[in-house]
Amino acid sequence: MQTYKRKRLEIVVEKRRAPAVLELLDREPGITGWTMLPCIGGRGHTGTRLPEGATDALDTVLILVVTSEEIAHRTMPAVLDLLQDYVGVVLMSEVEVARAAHF
Amino acid sequence: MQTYKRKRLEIVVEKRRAPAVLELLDREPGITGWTMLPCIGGRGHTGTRLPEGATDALDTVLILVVTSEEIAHRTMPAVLDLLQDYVGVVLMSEVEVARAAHF
Amino acid sequence: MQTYKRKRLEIVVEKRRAPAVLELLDREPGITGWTMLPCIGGRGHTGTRLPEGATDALDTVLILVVTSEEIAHRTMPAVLDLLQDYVGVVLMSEVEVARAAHF
Amino acid sequence: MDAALANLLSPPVLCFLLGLLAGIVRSDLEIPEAVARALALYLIFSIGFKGGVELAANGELLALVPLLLAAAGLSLFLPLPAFALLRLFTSVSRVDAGAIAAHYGSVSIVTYVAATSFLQTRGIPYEGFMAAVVAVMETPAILTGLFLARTGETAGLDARRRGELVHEILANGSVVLLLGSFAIGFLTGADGMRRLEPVVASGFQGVLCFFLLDMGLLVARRFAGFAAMGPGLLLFGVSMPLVGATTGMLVALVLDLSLGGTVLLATLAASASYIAVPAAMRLALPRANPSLSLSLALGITFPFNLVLGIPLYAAVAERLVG
Amino acid sequence: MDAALANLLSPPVLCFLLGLLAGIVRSDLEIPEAVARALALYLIFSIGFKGGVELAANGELLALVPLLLAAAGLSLFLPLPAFALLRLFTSVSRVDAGAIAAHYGSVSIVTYVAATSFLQTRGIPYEGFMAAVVAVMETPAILTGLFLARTGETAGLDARRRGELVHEILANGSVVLLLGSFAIGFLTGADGMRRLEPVVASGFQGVLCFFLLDMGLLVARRFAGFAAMGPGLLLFGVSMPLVGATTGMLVALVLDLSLGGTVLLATLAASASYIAVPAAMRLALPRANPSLSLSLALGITFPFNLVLGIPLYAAVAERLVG
Amino acid sequence: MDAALANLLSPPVLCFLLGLLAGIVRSDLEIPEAVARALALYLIFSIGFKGGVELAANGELLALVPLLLAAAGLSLFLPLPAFALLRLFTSVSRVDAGAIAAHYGSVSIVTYVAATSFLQTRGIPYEGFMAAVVAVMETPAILTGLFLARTGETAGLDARRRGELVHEILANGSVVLLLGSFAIGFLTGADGMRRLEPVVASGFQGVLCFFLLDMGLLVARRFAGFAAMGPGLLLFGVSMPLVGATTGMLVALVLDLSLGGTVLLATLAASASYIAVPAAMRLALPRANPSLSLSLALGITFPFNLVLGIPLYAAVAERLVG
Ligand SMILES: Nc1ncnc2c1ncn2[C@@H]1O[C@H](COP(=O)(O)O)[C@@H](O)[C@H]1O
Ligand SMILES: Nc1ncnc2c1ncn2[C@@H]1O[C@H](COP(=O)(O)O)[C@@H](O)[C@H]1O
Ligand SMILES: Nc1ncnc2c1ncn2[C@@H]1O[C@H](COP(=O)(O)O)[C@@H](O)[C@H]1O
Ligand code: NA
Ligand code: NA
Ligand code: NA
Repeated sequence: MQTYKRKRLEIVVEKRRAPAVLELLDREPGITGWTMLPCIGGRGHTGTRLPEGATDALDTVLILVVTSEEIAHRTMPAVLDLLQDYVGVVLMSEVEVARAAHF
Repeated sequence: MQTYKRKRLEIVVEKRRAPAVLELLDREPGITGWTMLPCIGGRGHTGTRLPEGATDALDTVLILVVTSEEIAHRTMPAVLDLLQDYVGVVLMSEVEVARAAHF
Repeated sequence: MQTYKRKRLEIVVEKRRAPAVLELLDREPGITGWTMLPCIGGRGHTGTRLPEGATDALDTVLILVVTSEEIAHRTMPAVLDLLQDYVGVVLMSEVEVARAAHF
Repeated sequence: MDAALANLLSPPVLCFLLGLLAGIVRSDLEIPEAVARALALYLIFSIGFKGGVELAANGELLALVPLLLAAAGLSLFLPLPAFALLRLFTSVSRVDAGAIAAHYGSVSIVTYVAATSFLQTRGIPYEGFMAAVVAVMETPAILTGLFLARTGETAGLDARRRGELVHEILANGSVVLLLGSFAIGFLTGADGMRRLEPVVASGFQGVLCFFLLDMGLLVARRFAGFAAMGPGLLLFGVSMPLVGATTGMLVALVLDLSLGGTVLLATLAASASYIAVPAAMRLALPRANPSLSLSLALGITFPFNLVLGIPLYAAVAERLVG
Repeated sequence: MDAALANLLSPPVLCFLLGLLAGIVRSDLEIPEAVARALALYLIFSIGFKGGVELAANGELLALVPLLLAAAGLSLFLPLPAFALLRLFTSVSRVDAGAIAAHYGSVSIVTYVAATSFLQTRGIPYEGFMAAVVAVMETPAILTGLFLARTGETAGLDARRRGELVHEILANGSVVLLLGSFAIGFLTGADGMRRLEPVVASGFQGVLCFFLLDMGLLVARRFAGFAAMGPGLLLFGVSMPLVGATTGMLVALVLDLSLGGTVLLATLAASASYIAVPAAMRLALPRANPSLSLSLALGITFPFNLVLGIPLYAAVAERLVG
Repeated sequence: MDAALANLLSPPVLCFLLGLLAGIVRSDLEIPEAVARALALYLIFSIGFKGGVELAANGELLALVPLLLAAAGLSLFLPLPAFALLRLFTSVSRVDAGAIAAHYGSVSIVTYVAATSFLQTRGIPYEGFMAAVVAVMETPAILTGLFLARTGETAGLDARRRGELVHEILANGSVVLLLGSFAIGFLTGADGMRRLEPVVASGFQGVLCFFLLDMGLLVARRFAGFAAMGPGLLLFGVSMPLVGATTGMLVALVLDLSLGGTVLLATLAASASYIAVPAAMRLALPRANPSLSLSLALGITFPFNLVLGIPLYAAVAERLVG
């Protein structure tokens, strides 16, 4: 099967910051989509987070974006800039897709 | 640590289509397993989806399959064919595993 | 954008075994964090799991860890050892990050 | 308009407005999705069960037949004016127009629930079997919408897909639950009611409040998409319910329903589905834009009916029937 | 069999059948998992709390001791005939047979709840402290099942695992909640009941209905696996409860329980766990196939007891005790 | 201390202790997160609604003004002693001290709910409008905490962030829901209460029990972090509520509140937020360690107030006011 190389960005952010990240993604015309997954915990520089019945202030999500190498390299620093010293990590990796036009 | 190369397929589909995809995977004897994760939103050619209290008709899931390169190359087009013009994306990438016989 | 190579470990385990895995990760000083995602089903050598309203004994989670190649190669066998014949899979793949010091 | 004000000041409507306000100011107030869906199931179960119990008590089984036939006819017919309005006054594609039309031929269970709560508060009785009408109106519209979306196309659905669609229509969760709880209510009657009363009856208003709070939050989120939709579509969202209500009321007059029954049938015809039809459309017209129809049904028509429509239909019906 | 029909036509059983039907026609009806689990916790809390309150009212504390001992004995013993039947008439491995046997020695809380609801409807009283019996029967069977699964193996569990297992057994969520709510009911007595009555008592039947609706959906999903299981296993799923019920009833006769208590002990012995034991088995026998035991306990034995078993045990007990 | 024992033996507190125990023995008992959050929303809605209804009944609207001003002042002021104690007796950073101080100036809604339940059980009436006080005390402390955390820093928040923060404070979900349900209660009055009574009143104690069970589980999980925190911080967690309660009681005396009102104001001042403030701190001080403040507010101060604090404040208030 013929495949095409793309980049995959994964962004872990606090759920309440996610709208800002999604807005940024939606403003970049080359990005055709994203997928958001819930997290049920995490550890990083701001300590350990586990589900709290009392508040969702510490909830995080993982946002997955598949896009071209060029756009990925433009988007990654933009996201990091948006996060500034907020909580979050941004990962980039290789991925292959079959329908080149879709991404 | 000695590792073995495999392929990783990730399939984002509507939750109500997932049984059809899982059936397809279960019919391929070489595939030893899969993992399904929930999504809480996404954007693609059919617009933006966010959680709806009223209906789960737009819910999506992510199905992760680790298998051999050969089977992955056979399965990817089969899944795309099943999805036809339904909503969904299929991604392929490299992955290493330790227990070769498990996948 | 300048990026740095790291390894990404993904561990699928039963939710009730997750604390043991997280403890192992927390004991390794080089690992700066992890993210845990819920699964809603899976298939493997112990059969198919789908959500059960009655019990959460079969629930699984996916734990994502980004770390250096060296630590990843040390951690992967340790996790497999912990799992022994328990349910679970461990995957390793390549990933790039922007903030080298963070991982 | 005393009734309109009383409606506006009832706890369920105020809860809806609170959710709307919270959504508009982008509050992080959020009802967990799993809970909101369970509340919807509860509401469906409650109206089905209560309807079945009442039918068992009054045994008007035969009187049901013409009503159910008429209701199915309404659901089949209403997509036609909807489609015509959309094609004439907006620029949506044929496929999207067909999908939207299907939503408007079908019904909104929560709007129905709100209407029963409105009647109850004002002490207006209604036929117990109306819950069966809701179930019957859910799905016929899907066929008409599909037909409209596909007119002019050479290829129809292939056999596999047609099978999937028929299955989705017949086995849709909300229809199964509504009919099932209706049957359970009918079979267990007064004795069943005695056992479930604290849950399905006493708790009803409170649950409705929480559910409408969530609906308000969801509706507010839809507002963001309105800018892109254009005034034609927005206008459709408030005029189509009037077309539906008028048609529904005429049918009710012909069938000689009570005042309460007339208000309910008008409300059902005026309402647009956002549970059963979106699910069917994902199979039948997967490339139709689901946010378009949901924004209309949920973002415009639902609040319009809840806040203004129901008291309006009641006022008109009072003149005609009362 | 009037009682069987009355049982069949009660709202909880009808809700179960509705869920079953919806599952069989592959409806997309779905109760969110988080909510289903919360409903299970509610049911456990309610029966525990009510049991504690009744024990406080009647102060039969001493009468409990022989009953609890006998119950623990039942749980320890029942895996033996289960294991024997499985090894003789089916081809499951020793490990799977041990795991399944543990499920059948232990008990199903929801089956117990359904039995209390059955008794309540028919106006048959029962000993308040039976809720304590449920807690006591949950776990001993795990030890026997484990022993059976491992007979002939040289290596037992290593020390770390044994510790984990003991912990899992003692700290299992459903056991802790059941015993804890029992204690809370006992400590707060009639005053506590007055405060919690609207939730733990009035709401009980309604919540049970929703929970059984979900159980029906889950059971139907299990049916798919039956083809692969063979007739021997399916037969085991309906004959083992009869073995259990008979044994339980004999013990109840020896202990001179009331009619209601006899029915409940028979039902407990006849039922198979799908909450506490599956959790323990993941630790003790991680490579045992969990779908096998769940398909049996949930897919066959649970509906059998709910629909046929309970009224049958009641009919027999009436002859023996009444 | 009869009241303390009665408090300890009430179902809500026993449920909390049960959760605590289950957590300490590392039981796998778990209330699904979605459900726990819905229960919190229910509790908030209920106290808001009931407060509004009572205000409508008694029309003491004007009497509210000085109380609300004083409450806002309390919330603004209390972070100062908190910050001082933290900087003097512990080694937390300025940023963390500011964040923690903000939590202690603000209030814990669940602690408030537990205090109303305590008063209700003992038959002590209180001003209906106290629910409004809860809403008013939620957020002013955030400003003081932020100011303290940033004293000495040259750069403040940039404009965008300041905007985000103001928005978060005003549109925080729990504040919006509390004020909104208060308004709904006020607008619909006795009639609204009649319709929602089975849900917001009858169900209250039962829901509180389940919620506190979950709180116990969460608190136990916090214990693991205590070893790393040092005795100074732990001591702060029990001494700061005493500072707060004393201050709150003095204000209540000046305002001439009833006995019940005095207990509630003392409890509010003694309590620490773990809903609204953590959310605001994620925006205002994102690099502050959230587990530190949550461990203190949730792990120490909450159980302290629930088990010992409330009966203590009531005993003292009885001497001063009764
Ligand atoms: N090394 C890592 N691997 C995987 N996830 C991480 C890692 N570091 C941080 N995270 C995730 O990012 C979130 C925020 O991290 P931080 O900003 O460092 O507190 C954490 O809660 C984790 O979910
Ligand atoms: N470029 C993308 N990156 C990540 N996820 C995507 C992307 N495009 C589509 N998706 C996901 O696939 C779903 C269906 O996409 P579509 O079929 O294009 O509407 C979306 O809701 C997203 O969850
Ligand atoms: N080949 C695979 N690809 C993706 N996930 C898998 C695979 N095999 C197993 N898993 C996941 O790992 C879990 C445990 O597998 P097992 O230990 O083989 O029963 C399964 O329930 C799946 O979620
Ligand atoms: Na309609
Ligand atoms: Na048993
Ligand atoms: Na305070």
